[in-house]
Amino acid sequence: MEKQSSVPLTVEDLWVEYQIERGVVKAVRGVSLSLVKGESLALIGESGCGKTTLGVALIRLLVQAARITRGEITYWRDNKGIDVLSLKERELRRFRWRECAMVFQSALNAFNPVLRIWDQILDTSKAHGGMSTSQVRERAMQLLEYVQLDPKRVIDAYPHELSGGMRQRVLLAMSLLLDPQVLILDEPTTALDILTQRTIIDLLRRLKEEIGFAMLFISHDLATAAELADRVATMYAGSIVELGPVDDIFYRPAHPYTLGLIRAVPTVTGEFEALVSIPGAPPDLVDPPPGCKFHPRCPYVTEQCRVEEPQLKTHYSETHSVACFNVQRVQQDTLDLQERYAKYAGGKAS
Amino acid sequence: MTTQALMPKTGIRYWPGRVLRGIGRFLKLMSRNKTGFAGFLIFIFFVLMTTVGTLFVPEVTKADINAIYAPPTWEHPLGNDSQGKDILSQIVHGGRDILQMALLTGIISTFIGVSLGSLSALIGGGFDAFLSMLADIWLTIPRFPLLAVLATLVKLDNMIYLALLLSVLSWAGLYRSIRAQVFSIKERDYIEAATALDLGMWHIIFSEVLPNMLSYIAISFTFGMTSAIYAQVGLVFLGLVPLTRNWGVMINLAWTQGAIFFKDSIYFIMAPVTAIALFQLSIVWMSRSLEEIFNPRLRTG
Amino acid sequence: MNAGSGEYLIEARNLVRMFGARRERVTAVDDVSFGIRQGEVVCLVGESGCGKTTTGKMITGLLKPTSGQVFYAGKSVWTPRGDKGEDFKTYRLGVQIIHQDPYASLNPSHTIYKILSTPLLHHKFVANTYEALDRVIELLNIVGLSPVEDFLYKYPHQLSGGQRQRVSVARALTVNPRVIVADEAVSMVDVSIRVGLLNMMADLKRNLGVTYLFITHDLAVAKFFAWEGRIAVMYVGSIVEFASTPQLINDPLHPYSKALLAAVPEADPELTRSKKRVELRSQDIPSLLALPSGCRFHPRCPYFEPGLCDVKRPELLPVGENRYVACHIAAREAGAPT
Amino acid sequence: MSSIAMSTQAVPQRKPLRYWIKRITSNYVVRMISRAIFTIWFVTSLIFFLVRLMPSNPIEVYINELMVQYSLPYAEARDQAASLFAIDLDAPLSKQYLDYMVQLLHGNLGESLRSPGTSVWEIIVAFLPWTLFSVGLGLLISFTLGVFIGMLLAYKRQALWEPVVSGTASVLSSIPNYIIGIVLLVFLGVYWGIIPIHQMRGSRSPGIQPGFTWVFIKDIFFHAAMPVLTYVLSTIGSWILSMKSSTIGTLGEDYVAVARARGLSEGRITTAYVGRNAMLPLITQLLISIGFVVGGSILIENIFVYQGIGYRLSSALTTRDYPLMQGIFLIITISVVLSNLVADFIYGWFDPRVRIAGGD
Repeated sequence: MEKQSSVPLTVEDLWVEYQIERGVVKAVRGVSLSLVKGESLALIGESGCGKTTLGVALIRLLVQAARITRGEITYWRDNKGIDVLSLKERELRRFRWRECAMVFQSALNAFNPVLRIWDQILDTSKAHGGMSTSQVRERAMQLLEYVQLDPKRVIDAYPHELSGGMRQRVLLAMSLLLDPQVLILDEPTTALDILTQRTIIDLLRRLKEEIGFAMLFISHDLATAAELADRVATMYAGSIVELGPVDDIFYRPAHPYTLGLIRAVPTVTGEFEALVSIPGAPPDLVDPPPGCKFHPRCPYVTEQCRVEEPQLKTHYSETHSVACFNVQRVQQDTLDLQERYAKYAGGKAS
Repeated sequence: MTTQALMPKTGIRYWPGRVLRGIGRFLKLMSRNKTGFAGFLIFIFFVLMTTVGTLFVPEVTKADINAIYAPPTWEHPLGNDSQGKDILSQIVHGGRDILQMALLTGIISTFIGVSLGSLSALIGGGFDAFLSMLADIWLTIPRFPLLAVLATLVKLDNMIYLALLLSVLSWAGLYRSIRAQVFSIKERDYIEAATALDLGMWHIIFSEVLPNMLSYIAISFTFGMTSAIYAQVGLVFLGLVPLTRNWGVMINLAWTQGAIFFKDSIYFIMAPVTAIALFQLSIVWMSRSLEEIFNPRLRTG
Repeated sequence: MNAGSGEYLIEARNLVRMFGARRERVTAVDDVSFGIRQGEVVCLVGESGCGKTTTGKMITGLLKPTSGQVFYAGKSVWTPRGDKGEDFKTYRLGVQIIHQDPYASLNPSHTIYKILSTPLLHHKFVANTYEALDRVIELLNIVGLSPVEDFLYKYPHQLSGGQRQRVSVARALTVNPRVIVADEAVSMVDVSIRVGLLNMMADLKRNLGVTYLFITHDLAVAKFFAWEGRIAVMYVGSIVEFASTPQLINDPLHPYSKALLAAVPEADPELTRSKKRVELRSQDIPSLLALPSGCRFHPRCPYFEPGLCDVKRPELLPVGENRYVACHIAAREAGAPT
Repeated sequence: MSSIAMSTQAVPQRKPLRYWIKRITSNYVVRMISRAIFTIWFVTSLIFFLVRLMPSNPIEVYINELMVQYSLPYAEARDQAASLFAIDLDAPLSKQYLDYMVQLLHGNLGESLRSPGTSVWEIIVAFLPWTLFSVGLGLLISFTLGVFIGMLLAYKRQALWEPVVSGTASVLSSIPNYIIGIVLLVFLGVYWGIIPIHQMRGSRSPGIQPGFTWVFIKDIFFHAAMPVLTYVLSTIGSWILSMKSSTIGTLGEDYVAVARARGLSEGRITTAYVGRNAMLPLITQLLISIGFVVGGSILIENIFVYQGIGYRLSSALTTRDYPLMQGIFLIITISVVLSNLVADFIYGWFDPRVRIAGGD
C-alpha cells in the first residue's frame, strides 16, 4: 500500500446514529473521506448537519447515546493500517492526541478551570509518557512561544486569567505537544472576534505549512474554509454531498446545496451583490425525506430526486465528486463564478 | 380558509365542561412523570382520607382496656394503641391538622417569598440590598432550635399562628431563590421587548414573568409544605406544642409512655411514622410533576 | 440642547453610559453621536465589548444614558432631569428592538398568536380579537411565515431559529414602529436562512419605510444590509469612523477600520488569500478598567505617532461629505481642519 | 495594584479617614467576618427581646413558680429570680440589654435555673463535644459515601441498578431525620432486637475513664453508632443526588471531552477533572450543613438518649430552663455562622476563580 504513506487517516462508509426521545437520529450517513499529509480538508455545513459528530467519531469520542453502526476508520502509520474502531481502551487513549489531536469549538471551556495551564500540559504528556518533566516544560515553553504567547506569563496561569483567543492558542500549542499526524479542528475561530480570529487563522496556516500534518477543519463559516482549506467537503443531512479542491467548490460547485451556500454568503470586498437564500429548513434527521435529502429545498428537483438518493460520483476530475442527478443544470448556473475565477487565473498568468 | 376558522378554539361553552377539560389536561400532564404521578395519587389519597375519610371512620375517644396493643383485625385494620384505642381512626383524624398546616404554611411562605423576592428583584437598589442582607443573615439562623425556643415562650396551640411563624422563619430561602429567578427572567430579551412595546408593568409581571416562574413557585410551595411538616411534627414530638389529634402526638405518646420499646406496639408506632414519611415523600415526588407541568418548554399546542 | 436636528428621525448626541460602581466603574459608551434619517439604514460595527449593544439599548430607550441626549423626531427623549420626556410614549412605540438570540427573545409560555395579538389589543390598534387575528395573519404574511395556520398556535420552542426571528420582527411591527434597532439579529441564524431574513427586513424598509439601526460584528452582513446607508465603526466605546457604506468598505480611513476589513476572511478563496493584511502592533484588546491614554487604539495602531497619539484623544472630525474619522493621522492626510 | 500600595506608602497621612474606612470595609475578609459578627449579635438580641417582651415572660413565669412552689412572697421570689437571671429587673430594658451583652462578651452565659450553681458555660462544654463528635463523624461518612455513590450513579446512568439507588436516595432525602431514627430504633432495637439499644444510651458507658485507650474509643463509638447511622442515612440521600447531578453537569463540560481527546487516563479525568469540579458546589453545602445538623441533633439525640447538646437543649426546653436554653441556642447559632464563614473561605481555596475575584 504505497500511497498510504501520505494518507494518515481514511474513513470508509461511516454511519453514526444516536438515540433521542423521539427516535433515532441518523447523524452521519455513509461518509467516506481521506486526510492527506500537509493538506487541510474543510468540512462545511450548517448546524445539525452532522459535521461535529463526524469529527468526534474519528477519535471515538462520541456521547454515550451515540454509536457507530457501520464503517471503517483506518489510521496509517509507517505503512501499517490501524483499525481505529477496534482499538482497545488503552490503545485508543494512546491514539488520541499522540496520533490524532482535536481542537474543539470554543476553547473558552476547553481547560479545567481549577488547574493551571502547566498542570494540564503535564497531564497530557504524562498520559502518553516518553518525556521527563523538565523536557515537557521546555517543549511547552517553546510551543507557547511558537503560537505567539508569552510563555512565562501563560504557563502558570489559570485558564480564567486568559482571554478566549489566548486559550485557543494555548490549546493549539498543546495539540502540537506530541507531534500528531492528524489535527482535527472543530470551529476553531467561531466564538472569536475578527482580529483575534485573524491571528488564529494565520497561525493555523503557518502550522499547516511548517508542520505538515493532515488537517480536518470543521466549520459553518465558508469564509474561513475558503481561506484555510485545500479541499472542501460539503455536508448535508449527515452525508457528504460534494467533495473537491477548494477552487472547484467555490468557483464551479456542482451540488445545488453548495451553490446555494455560496450564493447566500456576502463578501466584504467589492461591489454589492444580490443574494439568495435557500428556501425551507434543514431536514429532521429523525425522519428525513425520501430520495435526495436536499430535494425539498432544491430548485433543480426532478421526479428521480424524490425517490432515489444520489451517490457521490466523480465529476470534472478524479478529485471532485458530487452527489446529484442534475449536475449539468447546476453547472450552467455557475457561469458567473467560473468567470470570476477565470479573471483571477488570468490575473495570475499576467 | 376564513379568518373565523383560525380563531383560538374556545370549544366548550359552559364552564363545567371547561373545568373538566382543564382537569383532564392537568391529569394527562401530571401522569407524564411516573414518580410524580405516584406522589400526586398518594397526596390525593391523604387529602381524601383526612377530609372525606373522617366521615366514614368514627373518632374513637374511649379507651378499651381489653384491646391494648391488639394486633390488626377486620374491625381495627391497624390494631389498637396503648390505651386500646383504634389506630386507624387516629391516623385518619390526626392528619387533618398536619395537612391544613402544611398547606397554609406553603401558601403563606410562598406568598411572602414570591412577593418579597420579586419586589426585591424588580425594584433593586437599596431595597434589594437590604432585603438580601437580611435574608443572608436569616438563613444562618438555625430554624428548628429557634422554633423550639420560641415554642416555650409562646403558646403555639393555634394552627394559624404556627403556620405564620413557620412561614416567617422560612421566608429567606424562598426569597433568595425567587429573587434569583426573577433577576434571570428580568434580563431575558422578551422582557425587554415587552418593555419596548410598552405593555405595562402589570402585564410584564403577570403575563411575561409569572408564567415562567410557575414551576419554581410550585417547587417553593412543596418545599414550604415539607419543611412545615418536619417542624410541626418535630415540635409535637418534643412535647412543645400542645396539640392533640395529630400523628406527631401519636409518636410522642408512644415515646413518653415507653410504648416504643414493646414489640407489640409496632403498629402503634409505625402507623404515624409511615403516614408522615409517606406524606412527605408524596409531596416531594409530586413536585417533580408540578415542575414539568409548569415548564412551558414541555407544552405543546 | 432640547431640540434635535430636523434632519434626523432619531439622533444620538454625546451619549455616555457607565456601568458599575466605585472602583469597578467603567464607561461602556463614551461620547457617541450620530443621526439616522427617515428610511435610512445605519450600521454599527465593532467587536464584542465595544459598546454597540449598549448604544442600541440607549437608542431604544431601554437604557438611560448617563449623560447625553437621544432625540426622536426632533424631540428630546429624556428631560434634562433624566425623566421621561412628554412624547415618550410615541417614542417608545416608535422605536422597537430585535434581539440576537432567537431562543431568548420570545416568551416560551405564549403561543405566536398571543405574542402578536397582545400589543395590538393593549394599544387598541385593533378593536376586538377578530380584528387582532386578521392583523396577526397579515403580519405573519409580511414576515414570510406562511401558511399562517402552521404558526398561529405554535409555541416558540416548536419553531426553528430563523422562524423565531421572523416572529420577533412581526412582534416589533405590531406597533407600527418607524425605527427598528436590530441587535445582531441574524448572527445566530444559519447561513442558508440568514439572507432570507435580511431580504425580508430590507423589504420592510422599502415597503413600510422602516428606518434601521443595524448592529453587527459581521462586516459582510453590514455591507450587504446597509449598502445604501452608512456604517459607523466602534472601538472601545467610541465611534472611530462614520461613512457611507461603499466608502467605508472600499476606502477605510481609520487604521482600526482598515485592520478589520483586512482581517475578515472572504468566502472566495482567491480573494481571501490575496488580501493585504494590516499588521497590528499588539493583539491585546484594552480592558475598560485600564484604558490607554490618548487614542484608545494607539497601543495596537501601525501608524502610531509617539507624542501625538498617546497624548491627545482624537475627535470624530468631518473629512469630506458625510464622512467622519477619529484619527490624528487620517484627518491630517485628508486635510481636515484640526 | 502595586502602584496603589506605593502611593499609600508615600503619603499615608494625607489619606482621609473615609478612605481607610472604605478600604477596610471593601476587604473581602473583613466584610465576611463583620457579617458573621453582626449575625450573631442580631440573633442574640432577637432572643433577648423575645424572652423579655413575650407575654409569657419567662422571668415572670419563674417568679410565679417560686411563689407557688416555695410559697415565697413576691419580692423575695423576684429577687431570687433576678439573681439567677443575672439581671436587674428594676433597670430599664436598654440597661438590661446592655448588661446582658457585656456579660456575654465576658463569656458569661448565666447559670442554669434547674441546677443552680452550674454555669451554662460548664454545661455547654460538657455536652457540646459529643454532638460535634457524632455529627461530624456522621457528616464525614455520609459526605464521603454520598459523593462516591453520586459519582458512580452519574457514570453508570445506564445500569439497571441506577434507578434503585437513585430512588432510595430520593426517599431517604425526603423523610425527616427523626422518622429515620425512630424506624431504626423500633426495628433494629426493639422489633428485631439486633442491637442492645438500652446499653447504647448515653454518650459513654458509666465508669469508663476518658483517654486514648482502646476501651474508651470503642465505647464512645458504640454509643455514637445509632445517632451517627441516623445522620448518615438522613443526609446521604441529598449528597448522592447533588453529586449525581453535579457530576452529570460536569461530564457534559467541554474540558472533560477535551481531556478525553488528550488521551488522559480515565482515573485522572475522574478525579482531577470531573470529581474536583463536581465537588465544588458540595463543599460549601457540607460546611453549611454542619451547623444545621447540630441544630437538628435535638430530635435525634432525644430518640437515642445520646447526651449531646441537642439532648440537653430539649431537656432545658421541657423544664423551661431559660438561661440554659438561651446559651445553647446561642452556641448553635455561632456554630452555623462559623461554618458559613469557613465555607466562604474554603471555597476560594478550592476554586481559583473565586480566589482571584474575592481576594483584595
